[in-house]
Parts: sequence; structure tokens; C-alpha cells
Amino acid sequence: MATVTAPRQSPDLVARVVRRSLWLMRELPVIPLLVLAVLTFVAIFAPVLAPHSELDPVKPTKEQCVARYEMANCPYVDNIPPFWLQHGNFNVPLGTDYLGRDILSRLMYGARISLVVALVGTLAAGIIGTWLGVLAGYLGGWWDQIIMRVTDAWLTLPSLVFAILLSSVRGPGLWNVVLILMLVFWSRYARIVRGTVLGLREQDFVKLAEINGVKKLRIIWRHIIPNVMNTVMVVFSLQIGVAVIIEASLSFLGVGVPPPEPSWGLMMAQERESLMEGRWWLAVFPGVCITLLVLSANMLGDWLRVRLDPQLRNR
Amino acid sequence: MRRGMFAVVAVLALWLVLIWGEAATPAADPILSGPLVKLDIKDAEVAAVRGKPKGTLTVGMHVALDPGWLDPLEHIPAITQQHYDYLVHDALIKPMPQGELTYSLAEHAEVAADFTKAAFRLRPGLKFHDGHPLTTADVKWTYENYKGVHAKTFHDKLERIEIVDDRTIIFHFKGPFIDFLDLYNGITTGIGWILPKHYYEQVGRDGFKSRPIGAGPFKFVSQEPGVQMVFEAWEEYWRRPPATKTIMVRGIRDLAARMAGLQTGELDLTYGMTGKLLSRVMADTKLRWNRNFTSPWWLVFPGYNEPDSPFHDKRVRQAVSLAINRQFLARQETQGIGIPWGNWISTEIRDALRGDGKDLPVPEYDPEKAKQLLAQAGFSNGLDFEWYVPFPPYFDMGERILTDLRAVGIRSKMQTLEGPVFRAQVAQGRRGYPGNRTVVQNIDPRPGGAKANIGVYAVCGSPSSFVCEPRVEELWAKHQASLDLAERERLVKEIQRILIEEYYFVPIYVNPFVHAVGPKILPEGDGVQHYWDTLHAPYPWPWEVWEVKG
Amino acid sequence: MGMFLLTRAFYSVITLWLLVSIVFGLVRLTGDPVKMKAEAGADEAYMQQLRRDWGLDQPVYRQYTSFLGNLVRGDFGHSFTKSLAVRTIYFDRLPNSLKLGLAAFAISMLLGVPLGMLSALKPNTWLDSFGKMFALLGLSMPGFFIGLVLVIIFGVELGWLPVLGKGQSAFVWREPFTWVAFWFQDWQYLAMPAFALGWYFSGAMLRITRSSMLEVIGSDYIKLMRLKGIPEWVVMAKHALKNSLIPILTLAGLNLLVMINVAVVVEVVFNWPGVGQLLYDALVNRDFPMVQGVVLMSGLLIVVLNFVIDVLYAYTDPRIRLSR
Amino acid sequence: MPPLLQVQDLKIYYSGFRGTRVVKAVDGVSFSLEAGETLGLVGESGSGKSTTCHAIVRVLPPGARIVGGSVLLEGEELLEKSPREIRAVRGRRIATIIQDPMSSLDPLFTIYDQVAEPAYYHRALRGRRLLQRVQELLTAVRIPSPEVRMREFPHQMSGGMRQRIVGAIAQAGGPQIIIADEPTTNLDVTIQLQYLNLLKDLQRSSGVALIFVTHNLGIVAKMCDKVAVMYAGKIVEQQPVRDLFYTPRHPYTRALLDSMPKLGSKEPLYAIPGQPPDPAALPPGCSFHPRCAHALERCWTEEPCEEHLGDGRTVRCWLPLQEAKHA
Repeated sequence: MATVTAPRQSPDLVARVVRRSLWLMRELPVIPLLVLAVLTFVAIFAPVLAPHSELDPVKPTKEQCVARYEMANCPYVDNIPPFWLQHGNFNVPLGTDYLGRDILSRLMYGARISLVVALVGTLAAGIIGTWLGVLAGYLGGWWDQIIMRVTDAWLTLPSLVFAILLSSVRGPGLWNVVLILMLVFWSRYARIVRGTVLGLREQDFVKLAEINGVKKLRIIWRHIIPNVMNTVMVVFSLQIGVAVIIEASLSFLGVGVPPPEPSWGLMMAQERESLMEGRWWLAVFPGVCITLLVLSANMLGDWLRVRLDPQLRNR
Repeated sequence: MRRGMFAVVAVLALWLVLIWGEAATPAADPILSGPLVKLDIKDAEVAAVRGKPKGTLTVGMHVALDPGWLDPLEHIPAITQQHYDYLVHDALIKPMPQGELTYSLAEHAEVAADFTKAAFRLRPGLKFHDGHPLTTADVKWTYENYKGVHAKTFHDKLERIEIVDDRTIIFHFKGPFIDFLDLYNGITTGIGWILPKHYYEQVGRDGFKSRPIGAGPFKFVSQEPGVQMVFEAWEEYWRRPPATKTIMVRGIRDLAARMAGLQTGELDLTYGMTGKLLSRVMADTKLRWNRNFTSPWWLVFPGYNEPDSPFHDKRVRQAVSLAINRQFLARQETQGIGIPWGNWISTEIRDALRGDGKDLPVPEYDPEKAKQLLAQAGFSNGLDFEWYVPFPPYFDMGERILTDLRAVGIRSKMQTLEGPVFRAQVAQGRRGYPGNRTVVQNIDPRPGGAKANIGVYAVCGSPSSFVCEPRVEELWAKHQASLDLAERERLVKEIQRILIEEYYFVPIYVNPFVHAVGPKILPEGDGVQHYWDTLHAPYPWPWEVWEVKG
Repeated sequence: MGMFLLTRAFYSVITLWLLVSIVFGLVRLTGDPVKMKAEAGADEAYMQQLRRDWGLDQPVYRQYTSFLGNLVRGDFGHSFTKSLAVRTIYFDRLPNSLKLGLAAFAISMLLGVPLGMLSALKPNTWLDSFGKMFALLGLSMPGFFIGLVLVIIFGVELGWLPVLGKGQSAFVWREPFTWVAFWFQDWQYLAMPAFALGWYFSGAMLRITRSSMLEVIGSDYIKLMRLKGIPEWVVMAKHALKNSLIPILTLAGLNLLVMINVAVVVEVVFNWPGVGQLLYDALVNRDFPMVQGVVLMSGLLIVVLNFVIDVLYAYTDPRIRLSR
Repeated sequence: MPPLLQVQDLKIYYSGFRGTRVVKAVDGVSFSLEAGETLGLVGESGSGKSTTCHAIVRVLPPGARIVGGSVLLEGEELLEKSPREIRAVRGRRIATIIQDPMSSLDPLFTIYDQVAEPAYYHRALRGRRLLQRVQELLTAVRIPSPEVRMREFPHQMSGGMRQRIVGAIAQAGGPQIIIADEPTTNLDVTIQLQYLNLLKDLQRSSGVALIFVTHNLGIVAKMCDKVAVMYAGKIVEQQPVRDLFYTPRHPYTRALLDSMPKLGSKEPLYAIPGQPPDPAALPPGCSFHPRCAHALERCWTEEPCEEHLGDGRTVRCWLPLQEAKHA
């Protein structure tokens, strides 16, 4: 009945590395990571990778001008379709917009805006929210009451409404969007971190430090903060997707990143009318980019959540 | 054959009698004693035949609807409100296709030669929608209770109002009030539109806004604030019964949605169809469209006269003008129907200089020269300014201009504001824009002569001042002091020339405010264009003449 | 339990007061609202008069106290751009939003809850993967993108559905015969916005249903139920559902409120004249009394709902109900 | 006549999502049980005891599959029954008591609801008779004033009471076998004793067979007729309880016995060296060899077969202990 299994030998190194990486591949969400990596790469190296300027029209040839406008000389040719459609060409692979600008280049620079806004905004919110959450949870008493009541009031406002409200105070602009994201999202960290800290405060290593007379700030710094980092990481990864959507929505509604910057949401808003003309790609390309980015961020976030903090449910 | 001839003669005779009768009435008894200003007020056309109203006209407005528009007492200076004034209310005199001043509720008007008195006589038998008679008491009450734009001017200048009888009223002013008829003329301000005293006092401000009545051709039926308003023909309107039974106005800001509505027949009339979808409007054989030239676009540089502003240098302002490819811009934005123009005031306006080369040259497009000028002004690497603020919702056009500017090295980003916010900032003039690195793109089809536009934007004392120059001030002071109309005209034209030649205003092209109508609108073919005959009107009033298929 | 509810009620009031103050403060930060009413050529006197009309010539603390006082009386002030009382406009728009919100809510529940339950019952199967992907996509696609894609396909290409507003039917408070008819008319207008709005929330519903069902199903008492040999559907319908219902209903309630009050993006994309569009219009037009009104109404409803959930929670869970 | 319950070569594997990782949780388990008999199933946590029990009534966590073997209840194959048929076995013929009394009752339903359910579905009792039956059951497990307590909710009961209620639920369907999966782990020692006595009494009065899962050898000695020792998914030794304690044949059993504290002894306790094996990565050969003091070369490579020693005794070892006297 008992069959003899393979003899125990030291497997050779190559096989081990291969096995190990195969195992990692199974565990890691490969596709989302790949998408994120590509988008980040594109965002960082947009000036090198982009075939054209994101703000200036692509210089047309004389033939194009004649064909399109019956003019020998024109500043740009608008609404060139993507290369697989009739009249498309590989110089502008995804075509041009109504101002003759290369869509591919605009999408590449758009990745920059989305990522910078979402990352910086979420990070800043994370720092503020974590500190407030730690203070509320660890110090307790009035600190807790005041911080948590403000947090509750803050959370009452749906995030998009709050963001629009703030944007009407601050006006449009990339860094204003970052500020808005920070102001909107800190409360989510504060609420969750506080809960985690309440649990930590009762743990023996904290009690021990307290008995030994370690200063509060030092306890927070040495014992509390490192232990809430898992929670913070998970919330962070899940908030990034939301932040990207909020930025796109604000720009779509015309209160976010101002033109002519190529924010994806803005690109969609500007080309809404082109849908009626059958030029669906103008609005769909940026939409697909947003969806890909958010989807990847969310999948990564889910994976992190399972890995780092199974208790944390849909927040 | 003989019978036909006879009929023609009979009709001719009848027509002559009518003409005679029409011509006879204005020679009524004078109200004021003493010398009078010679007024050019046209007579109203009263329909002889009274037909039955039929059909529904659905209008797609490109802005959200404001119930406040139904109350002229709190009139805002936006021309959009006149859309509703003309529906529900009526004025003593108002612009009509016949002329800028046309008799409506009044059948006779006089202004004393020293501009200190004005008198009106109402038509006999006027009524409000509820059947209550409209008398001079309502006219007086409306004047005294007016709170809207220019209210202070009216109240400060008024000495007293004298009611001679139910149909005759005299306004006595403290001093000469030269602009009185321009302002009382049912446009620019709301004070000319007569409201029912008894009803307004009964229901109050909010009540009136939610259910207004007036003396206009259409009765208010219902509204969803911001979404839609429904009006119904009032067959007892003095001039004629409206030809359309129901007018429904819907607020749809999105151009694509208005386009879709037109094509599906959900909308019969839309405005502001310029931009990305114009070619589609033009291509659709079911639709009829036309341009309706309102006024030229212009750029202005708030704070240009401060030394640290990059636009302080005339060469930079000139470079901006040279950088704009007006021909191509008009082609992209308006399919080539916008006319590149050299003045910032519309040619339809009294005393305006023409900008097509007759009085002022069409501005040229020369990016190389623009770059040279910039380099001479010390901006050889180009310059960045803070905001480009286009007139809403012409954001595409704004970005096109911004792209032209980028091509010569003038770079910026665009601030997209909604209508009220944009207008409010313009209203504050230079103070509406912090810093002095902003370019504003505006348009203002303002009736009341070229002096009205200059008085608002180009003199130091105006709250909305963008230009403040000693040379202009001097000429303006002379203009204000003068009672000689010919000299006033000469001065106004001189000011316009300075403003353009110094590039304080950079005109672009005359805006064709394109409207489109669906197949339901009568008459068939291009006859529909006569609805737009009223001078200075971007919208097709009077509404009582609109005909649709039943 | 009395003590518990009293504390919760007190917290709710504090939260509301803070919310009101935050909104009031933010709105004051935006500068002089009167300037928004002015236009080129408007004179200072006109603006002064407006300022007096709206009580803006008072010092800030007086404005604040009278603002609070008015709120307590249910008076949200007058809209700047729509010229009527904020309350009137809000309640005129509310039926439209309710119609859209309820339809989207129904979609989110009908898609989200059963799919979530199925995913939980058959974890790690193709069905679960499909559910996961469906939820993730819904959560990852911005509403305006779903909206635009729907418009392209069903509005422009196929021409099946209208893309313009909510149709002719209207709910008019003054005309009672519209009160019933309104809900049953013009469904073709409702289809796309309701789906665009519903998908996002069905994603959220699916996830919460799945996770809370999984938690319950994994619990010992469900295991014991099965070991007792009780029919599976009884176990699911009676025990598992009742136990996982609290988080599901909490989220559903909040979602419903959000869908009704602040579906800004979808309402803007589809020209749906609801509260969300009202809020957006008010914001971009700097109509601050209107903004305050809508934001406070939505905040108020959420605070009230949270309180109601606490009360219901206390009642359904014997552990709280039977405590002091 | 076949035995009441016969488990033959039962194999249960857990697999990951895409079938990538296979964990042999139960690997070839066989035992049998007669009416009125008590079988003890002993082993460290993770050795497959609970999985075996749950597999008998086919309530398995997601991802677990029965890959082979048979389970015969009075000669009927349970593994081939339809879900509907197996449900009729659960609670009615084989009842189960699970580990945690604190969490095994639904907090939202009354005690009455939960005790009544098996009687409602399996014995088709309704109305007054159902009420009576529940009262009887609660009385039988010595719940004071049952007519009052059965209207209460689980959180109002003490731990011991809850566990007795779970016992009552197990009785409610009138089963032939009760599987008790570590029913006393979370109870205080005195309450443990009470509970075990109660179970013994119930068994005596109703003649039900018991499978008693535990890691506590003391309880085994008190409760069971025969014992099966599990290690890493396999039964390594099976003997009547007395023989097992006096002549353990497998080194693991021996080690377990050695690690029991003995009254009056001051010697340091013996601890089995090493860690319990990771079921996902079992060592080749005999799973116990890394911890075995007597491991041979053979133990590293070849897995021992199950050796039958007569009278239902079995052992899985290349070098069974020969009559080693237990001190």
C-alpha cells in the first residue's frame, strides 16, 4: 500500500530557484503588478517614451493638410482615428484629438497625473490619519472623544461630494486635488487605525513598556506605529483606487486638473461630444486606462488584505 | 378674370384703410407741455385675424433654468432672463423686429427735451392673465418696487411719479436722465416689464417666482426648478393670440444631449450649437440651422497697466493677437462661418466701428512676428502666465486659442468656470482676477450703443473696469458732458480706435450663435429665420409669432 | 439598552453639529457669495442690497447663530441662482432622485446579494471568480465611464434608449394624480443611469454579502446545523442569512442614501435632474445656500440612518437587547 | 452481521484553488465500531482526527475531497449517498458534538429553536409533543427548570450549560452513533468531569455508540473501549484501551504515554522532540521518523504498512515495540 516516494536528495539549485519563483508567481497577483509596473514606468519615463508632445499638436504633412482641409498649410490635423481604422497611421498610433494632439502621448502623461495625485494624496492622508488614529486610540479620553467625533462628522460626507465642495473652495489645480484627497481621506485611516490601536494597547508588550516607565511618545513610536503599519498598508492600497477615481471624477466635472493638462478624466469630459460623431475611441481610451489602473490597485489591495490583515473587511 | 381683378382691388382698398388707421392713431394728444425730444419709436403690428393656437414647442436651453428669471423685479443683467420676460410679461416699450424701441403696452411716449420728464399712455383695455386690468398703478408700483440691476440709478434719479389717469403716467426726474429710454426699454434692466401689483402683494416674492402671472402672450403653467418650465398660450393677448399652444423650456447643459434631443424630436429648438457637433447639425437634413451673429469675441488682460505684468508691454499684447490663427480657429470651431473681426463691439450696435477692414483692419496672423515681438519685449524663451479664463461653456475654443499661444511660446492653463461665476468675476473687472498674469476671453452683446460697452469695461470709474487709460478718460469725460449726439458719436469712435490700436482689447471673430430647429417648426424651409429678426437678440423673441405643426 | 441608545443619540447630535459647522466654515472660506450674483455693470449699491437681503452684512458669529437657528426650524435659506427656498427645490428634486436611487438600489441588491451568496456558498469556483471580477470591475470603473459606454452602445449605436434626462413624467407635489403615475412612466430613460449607478454598488454589496456569509458559514453553529442534518436551504435561509444580514443591511442602507442624495457623476452624465445634479449645479455656480442645504440634508439622513441602524441592531441582537 | 460503522481506507485530500497544492489530511484510515461501543480517536492537533469524523457524515470544509475509501453504516455505503440521503443520516443516525460550546450555538435563536430542530426534521414532531421532547432532552442533560431556560438565548447560558445543550441537540434526533469532537476542551476541569459522566449515563441508557475525539489520554482511559492513535493523517496504532496503555506498540503512542504527568512523580515531564509535522510537507518514508528515537535507515525512505495483530489491533511501524513494559 505504501509506495516509495522519491528519494530525498538535495535538489539542484536551478530547479529550486525555478520552483521557488513558480510558487511566488502563484501567490503574487502577477497581472495587476505587471499593469501597475508598466503604468509607473510609463509615467516616470513619459518624456522619453511619448512619441509626441502632450500639449502641442502634431505637425502635419502637406498631404494631410490638403486631404483634410484642402489647404497647403495647416497648424494641425484633428480627429485622426487609431491606426487600425481607415485614415489612421502609425505616426499617431491611437490618433489625434480635436486639437491635433497625439492621444497616446496624452495618455502617457495622463498616467503621470493620476499616479502622482493618487499616491501623494493618499500618502499624505495616510500620515495624518494614522497619527490622529494612534493618538485617539492610545491616549484615549478627551483626545479620543474629540478626534473620533470629528472623524465621524467627516465620514458622514460622501467622499466625492466632499471633494467637490473642497474644490470649489480651493479652485482647480493639480496640487489642489492632492490637498483635497488628503483632506477627504485622513478620516478613513483615523477610524481604522484607532480600532487597531485599541487592541494593541491591551497587549502585553505595551503594558510591559508602560510598567517600565517608557515615555508615551516612545511607546507610540517603538511599539504602536510599527504594529499598525500592516493595517495602514492595507487601507493605503485600497484607497489608491478610490483616489484615482475621485481625481478622474473631479477632472471630468471640470473642477479638478485644469486643461490643457492631459488628465484622463478631463480627456473623457472633453470628448463626450465626439461620441455623437462616432469617434468612440476618444472617450474610451482614457476610460480603459482609468479602469485598468484602479482595477490593478484594487486587486493588489485585496491580495494585501488577505496577506496582512484578514480581519479587515470591506472598508 | 374680372372677378379676380375685383378681389385684388378690394384687398388693396382694405389695406389702404388699415394703413391710414394705423398712421392716424399716434397723432394723439400730447401729454407733456413744452419742447420734446424727437423719439424714434416704432408702432406695434396688431394682428387683424385672430387664429387658434396649436401644437407644442420644446426649447432646449443650454443653461440650468432659474425660477428667478420669472420675476423681473429682481432682474439680473443676463440677457437670458429676457427669454422669459418676453414669454410671461410685457413692457411699455421693448425691442421688436421693427426696431430697437417699439410700442407695446404703451401706445404713446414722450420725453421732455431737457430729459427731466418722461410720459407714457397705455393702450386701452389692457389686462393681466387673471383678468385684472393693467393700469398705471401697476406701472408705478413696478418702478417703485424694482430691486434688480440699475435699481439705484432709477431710484436716485426719480423725483416723483405722477398718475394722470388710469392710462397716463408721467415720471419726473431730479435732473436730466439721458439714458432713461435705453434702460426702460424692456432690455438690460427689468424695470420696464409691468407686474401685477395686486397679485405680487398677495403671494409675495417666492410665491410669484413659483407661479408668476403677467401681461405677456404666454401664461405660466408649471415648473421644475432648474429642469423645465411649461407655458401656455394666452389667447387674449392684445397684439395677437400666440400661434403655439404650449411652450416647454428644458434646461440641458450638455451639447451632445441637446443634439440627441433635436435628432430624436424631443426638442424643437436649441441654441449654442457651435463647436464639435456643428458639422453634424449641418449634415442633418431634417434640421434647419442658422448663425445669429451676436458680437465679437475678445481677449482682455486684467492688471495689464501694472508695471510687473508681462502684458504691460504693448508688444506682448500684440504678440498675443498675432499668434491667433483666426481663420483656422473659425474653421475648426464654427465650420468657417465665424467672421474674423477687428473690433470688440458688434457692428449691429450703434456707433460701433466695423472690424472687417472698413474702419479697423482684420487682425493678421503672423507667429514669426509674434515671436520677434516677444523677444524684443525680453521674453525670448516665451512666457508663462497664470490662467486663461474662457467664456463658458466655450472651453474647446479656449483651449484652441491656448494652443495657438503655446505655438509662439506663451503658455498657460485654463480655468473653466460656470456661467454665473465667470460673469461675477468679469463684473468685478480687474479686481476679479488676483495677480496680473491672467487673460480673459469674453463676449458681450450689450445693447444701448457702443458707449454702453465702453462705459462698463474701458473707463476707470466702472466697477467692471479692465482698462484705465488717461487718454480714454479724457475723451470719455468729454462724451459724458456733451449733449450733442454727433460729437458723442465721434468721441465714442475715437475711443474704440485707441482701445484696438493699443491692443487693450484683442478681438477674435464675430460669434455665430448657431441655433437649430427641428422639423416641427413652421414655416417649412428657411422661412423660420424670420423669428430671429429682433435686433440684438440672441434668442428668437417675440414668442407669440412662433408656429409649429399641431 | 436605554443607556446604549442615549449615548448613540448624543453622539449623533454631536456629529450633526460638527458637520453643520464644518460645512458652514468651508462655505464661508470661499469668499463673498454676493459677488457671484453680480454681472458686468452691476453697481455696488445693488450688491450692498443683496448683502443685506441675505444677512451677509452681519458679523460671522451672528450669521452662524442665525444659521443654526434657522436650521433647527427647518429653514435652509434661499438659493442664489434658483431664487426659491432651498427646501422647496430640494423636495421638488427628491422624487427624481428617489426614482433613480431606488431603481439602482434594486439592481444593486438583485445582482449583488444573490451573487455574493452564491460566491460564498461555492468559494474558489468559477462562479466565485466571476463574482469577484464583476465586483472588482464595478468598483474600479468610474460611473461616468460606465455611463459613456452605455450611451455609446445603447444610445448612439443601437439607438434603443434615450439619453436625455428623465422624460416628461414629473412628480408634482401640488398635483396628487402624479404621485403614483410618476413611478411607472418613462422607464426607458431610467434604464441606463440606474444600471451605471447600480453596478458600482452591486460590487460593494456582493463583497460584503460574500464576506459576511463566509464568516457565518465558517462559524461553528452553522457547522453544527449541518451536522444536525437540517436541510441545506433551511440552514442558509434561516440561520446564515439572519446572522449575516446586519452588515449587509447596514451597507445597503448607506448605499441607498448615497444613491439618492449624491449620485453626482451619473446624474450629470445622464442629465438626470436629481439631487446630485442639483448639488453639482449649485457647486459650480457657487450657490452656497443650496450646497449647504443638499450636503446637510444628505449628512442628516446618514446620521439618522446610522442611529436607526444602531437601534435596529440593538433590537435584532438579543445580546444587546437583553442587556441593561 | 456487519459492524455498526466500518471505515475502510478513507482518504481525504485538501487542494488549493487551482489544484496546485495537495495536503493529505487523512490518508488511508480504517476502523470499525459496534453498537454501544466507545472508540477513542487520539492524536495531536492537525493529525486528521476531526477531518475523519466530519468525513463520516460528509460535512467537509471547502477544498477538501474524499478521494478514496468507504464508510459503511450497517453495511450501507455513506459515501455514495445523495446529499439528500446523507442529510437524513446526519443528526438522525449519526449525531455530532463539536468542540466549542461558546460558538456552536446560533446567537440569534432561542435554545428551544435549536434543540427542537433535529426532532422537527428527523422525528417529525410538532406542537406540544415537540415541546415535551425538548423539555425531556433538556432535563436529561440536567438543565435546571428547562421550561424557562429553553426560551432564553445562548449568551445567557454558562459554558457548561451550553455544552450540555449541544449534547441535548445531539440526542434530539435519537441517533445510533454520537461523534464527540473534543467536547470538553474548553471547559473547566470539574465541569469536564460532570459532562463526561453525563455522556456515559446517556450512553448507558440509550445504547448509543460513541466516537470520542480527544488529545487527552486521561479521558480516553475513563471513557473508551478501544483507542486509535492518529499521526499525520494515518492511524498508527489501534488497540483496546487497556492493552494500549500497558503494551503500546508504536513509538509515538509510547511517547504520548510518557508525556502524561503522573501523580506523585517528581521526574521532569518527557516531551516528544521536534515539531508536529506540517501536513503540506510530510517527510518521506514514515512520517514520524524525524522524531522517532528508534528510527531505522528504512524508516527514512519506505513507509510502513498497517500490520494486523489480531483482535482488531493494528500498528504501522517497521520496528514495533516488543512487549515493552510500561513503567
